[in-house]
Amino acid sequence: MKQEILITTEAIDGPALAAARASGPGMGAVVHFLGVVRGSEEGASIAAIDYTAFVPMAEAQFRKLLDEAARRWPLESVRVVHRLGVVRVGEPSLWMEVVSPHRAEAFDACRWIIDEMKRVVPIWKRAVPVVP
Amino acid sequence: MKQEILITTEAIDGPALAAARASGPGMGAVVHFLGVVRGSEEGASIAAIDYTAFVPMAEAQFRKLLDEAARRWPLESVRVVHRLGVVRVGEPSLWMEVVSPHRAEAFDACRWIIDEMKRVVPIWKRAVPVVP
Amino acid sequence: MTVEVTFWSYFADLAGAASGKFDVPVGTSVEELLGSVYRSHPRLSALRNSTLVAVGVEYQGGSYLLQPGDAVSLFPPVQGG
Amino acid sequence: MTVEVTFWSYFADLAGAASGKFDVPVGTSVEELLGSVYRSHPRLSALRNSTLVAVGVEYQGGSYLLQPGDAVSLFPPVQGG
Repeated sequence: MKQEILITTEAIDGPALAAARASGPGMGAVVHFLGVVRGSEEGASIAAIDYTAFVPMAEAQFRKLLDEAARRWPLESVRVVHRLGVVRVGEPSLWMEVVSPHRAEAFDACRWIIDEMKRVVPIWKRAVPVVP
Repeated sequence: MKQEILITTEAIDGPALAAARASGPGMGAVVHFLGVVRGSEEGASIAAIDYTAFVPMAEAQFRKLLDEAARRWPLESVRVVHRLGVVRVGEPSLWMEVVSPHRAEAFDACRWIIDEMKRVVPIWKRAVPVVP
Repeated sequence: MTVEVTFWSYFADLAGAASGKFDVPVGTSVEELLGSVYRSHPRLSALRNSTLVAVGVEYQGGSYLLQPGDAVSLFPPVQGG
Repeated sequence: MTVEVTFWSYFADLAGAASGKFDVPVGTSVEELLGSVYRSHPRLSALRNSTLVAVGVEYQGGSYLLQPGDAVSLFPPVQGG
């Protein structure tokens, strides 16, 4: 299985990432997930979320998750991009793509990777309040 | 909930469709699904799939599904594009986008709409064999 | 009244036509109409258990009573995606 | 040996530093090291039940025995996505 992991302070350009996908002969289903910063956090309005990470460990933990996903499901490719730094409301903080022969495994693997990421990948957030 | 349904013989350009998404204040999760024509159908190599549809009914049935999805989940927007005519191996025949506040409902709604589509939307396929 | 019945996908091949016209009384049920269709197009009758029926753009069962202007569609299981 | 301990996210605020150095014997367990950390940084000890520990880039439990060169990280529950 092909895998790409990118943890970056650059803005995430989902359409450009999607356009850069290599097509494979066993590809029948592509699932993209985009996590977008919402305008409120625990009921309070926010302007942005500031993400920080222990980057080498975050990369290593993502690699382990993607390796495990490849053992669990017949996947063609998984790509993950997580943004760090200040991500404003409405902008994506996470982009993921899972490619597989059939849709069930693409959906299952994509959800599983996100759920596990939220358990083990050392990335933290801090709400940036709206300045009146 | 915003909804767009397009049944077309034009090629599906997923990145362009994704780039045209309007952003909404309640948007936290975006799920895209792309169904791609695979190189074999029931074990035999194929060159393409030729899709036909009873278009007015297909549109009406898609609308009913999206209305029902909007009742079941708190969705911001759903867009569906299904291609008709000859779709070559490696090209997408279906593109879908579900936008919602949180990821669980986006994944659930996207899978549900695809599953129901395969039950009720009058679109049919015919394999185009590889010409030696 | 005359009811137009459209055959979709390979049902058109089996029927040898994309559609057919059937003269039936107002209030004829879909089930009764199918009887006429199968007499005219016996190759379709073998697939009756997997046949889907729509009137206009909505699915209907055999007990639906046809009215003037109703357009009927017959087709095999759908395969989109 | 000297073990460098890095505090991530708001643990750095609570510790008043991004990292600290601790002198411990070779073979000291993570649990014993945490005892030293909490004596130096008592505000962190209140969060011990939700503290995650890594050695290098892997999670480790309290029974892991530290070796020269090991770098330890302490951090709160992760929140990516």
